[in-house]
Amino acid sequence: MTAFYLILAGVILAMAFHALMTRPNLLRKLMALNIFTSAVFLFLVTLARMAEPLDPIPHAMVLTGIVVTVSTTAVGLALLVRLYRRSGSLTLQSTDDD
Amino acid sequence: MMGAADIAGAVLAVAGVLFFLAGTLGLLRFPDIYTRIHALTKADNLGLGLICLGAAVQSGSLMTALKLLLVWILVLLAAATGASLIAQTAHRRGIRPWARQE
Amino acid sequence: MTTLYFILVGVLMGNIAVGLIRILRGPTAADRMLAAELFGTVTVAIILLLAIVMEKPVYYDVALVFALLSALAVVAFVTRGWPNPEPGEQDDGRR
Amino acid sequence: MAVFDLILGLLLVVLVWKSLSVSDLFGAVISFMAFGLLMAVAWVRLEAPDIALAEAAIGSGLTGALLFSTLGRLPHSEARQPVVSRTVRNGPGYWMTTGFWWVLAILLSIAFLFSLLDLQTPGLGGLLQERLPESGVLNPVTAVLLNFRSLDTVMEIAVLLLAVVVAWSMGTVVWPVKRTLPSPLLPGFVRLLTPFFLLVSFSLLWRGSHAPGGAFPSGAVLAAAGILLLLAGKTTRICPRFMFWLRWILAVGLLVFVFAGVSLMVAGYGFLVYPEQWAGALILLIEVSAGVSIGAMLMALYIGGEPDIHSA
Repeated sequence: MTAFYLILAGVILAMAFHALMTRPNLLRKLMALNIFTSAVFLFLVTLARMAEPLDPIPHAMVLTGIVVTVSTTAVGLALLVRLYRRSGSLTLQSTDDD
Repeated sequence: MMGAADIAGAVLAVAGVLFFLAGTLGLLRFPDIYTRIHALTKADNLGLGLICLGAAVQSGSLMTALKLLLVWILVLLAAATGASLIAQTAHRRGIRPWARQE
Repeated sequence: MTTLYFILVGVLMGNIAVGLIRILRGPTAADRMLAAELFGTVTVAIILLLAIVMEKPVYYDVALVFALLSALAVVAFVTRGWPNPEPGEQDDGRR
Repeated sequence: MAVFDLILGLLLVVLVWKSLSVSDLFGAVISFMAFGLLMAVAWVRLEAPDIALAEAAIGSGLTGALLFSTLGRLPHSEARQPVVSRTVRNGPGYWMTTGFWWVLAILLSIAFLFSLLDLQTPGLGGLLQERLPESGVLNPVTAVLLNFRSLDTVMEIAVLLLAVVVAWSMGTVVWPVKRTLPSPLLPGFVRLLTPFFLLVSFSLLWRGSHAPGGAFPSGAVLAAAGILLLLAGKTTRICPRFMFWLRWILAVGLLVFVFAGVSLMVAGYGFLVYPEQWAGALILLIEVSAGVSIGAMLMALYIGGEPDIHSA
């Protein structure tokens, strides 16, 4: 069962990484980043479950990680709204070709 | 091994899940937003209520039962108010209720 | 007994899977939000059933926090997230 | 049991796919929230109640509200756009690029999985159980967060505070403060609900010492209460006198934590190495101040800018 969750984490990780790299929309990038971190948390928690007895240290790490993720997301969203006010677009454009 | 409480809890849980099924069916098949809200609140209120009751019957501790009661009351409040808010806003935004066209 | 509960949890998961169709089809944002609300309640139910099966009353607290926070999602949607104006809402509300 | 895992996994993958590749941004956000809900089920399945609590409060609740509010601040035309615009999709090299990233993503996750193969940790769970009596609390996760690895937690609170500073440095709140309420029901509902939020928040904080809970879920529930009040028509404008106190509330968690660490150092122990007989009391003090601070900081992050000042 733990092997299944490890593979699941791997699949989600790959999907999120791909989306993070290829989606131009910044809101989507932020969601991809969130899902990416969730996949990493899934790795860690499954590892904790595999240990005998249950290892609570990854749990503490993940708890810290969740809070850091939400603060990153909030700052990212605030920046995104500012960017939209400034440029009228949700994508990052290179400054030289337009 | 199985006590009466366990059996009662299981029966209540099954009944609750049936309400969830009905709610999902309604959400899928009903024609407009207002009727879908109607279907959804059945799942929220009765389905979860029955499952909470089933869990409370099995827990055998008053504190846990009270906590489960609190869960149910909170979901009732949120579902009822949420349904009302969504319906009112939808109405104000001009989404017209479905009417049979003859 | 455990098997019965796992079947019930499986049925509830099936509910979520079917509810995804409503998210996909919409047509209005409110319909999608309704599906999300259903998911929230179903999740609470799943966690309650898992708590019974695993005999860990700790998870009732998780259900409690979920029940509290379900209000936040709906209110945030109605006051801030509802797209304005809704596309195609003027012609009719059906699909 | 295995069937349950399989369905959960499939649903998670479908939700990830939908939230990353549906053209309707609103539908994507809803799928993302549903993903958060199901992740909480996965945490319950993997016997991580602390994380399930945090995910319930932060992962689906606060992040969902944040995303909704961001969507609400963008015009609707932005919300329905193709994931990748047609010109890019038909342009040269699109499939090469996306294929390249796919290969890289799959390699990355395979590397991740293979790194586990020769990971020979027996797990620190046994050691932790042994040392738990010294920590002053009974919940192992709280013991790790606030005693054995408390430096990590100091840094985490510092990161949160830094995030608030960054958000405030971008100027004042950019959304219209006054909005028409959807219904007179809303303020009454929120008024009814606030005591419940406070009750659950305090109980989570208190339980943190012996059961799953603690400062983070507690702070998140507190922040949720604040956000609800905000959405129910309380303004983001505050009077300057309160601004002073607000800054202190935001900082008190970090200040108490650092102050405790430094005074322990002065007293001859290490930085944040608690003497055994005071450990419980110190952890409680730190946890209460951190909980209040975390609640205020998460709410400040939700507002997303420095509050407007109006002279009362």
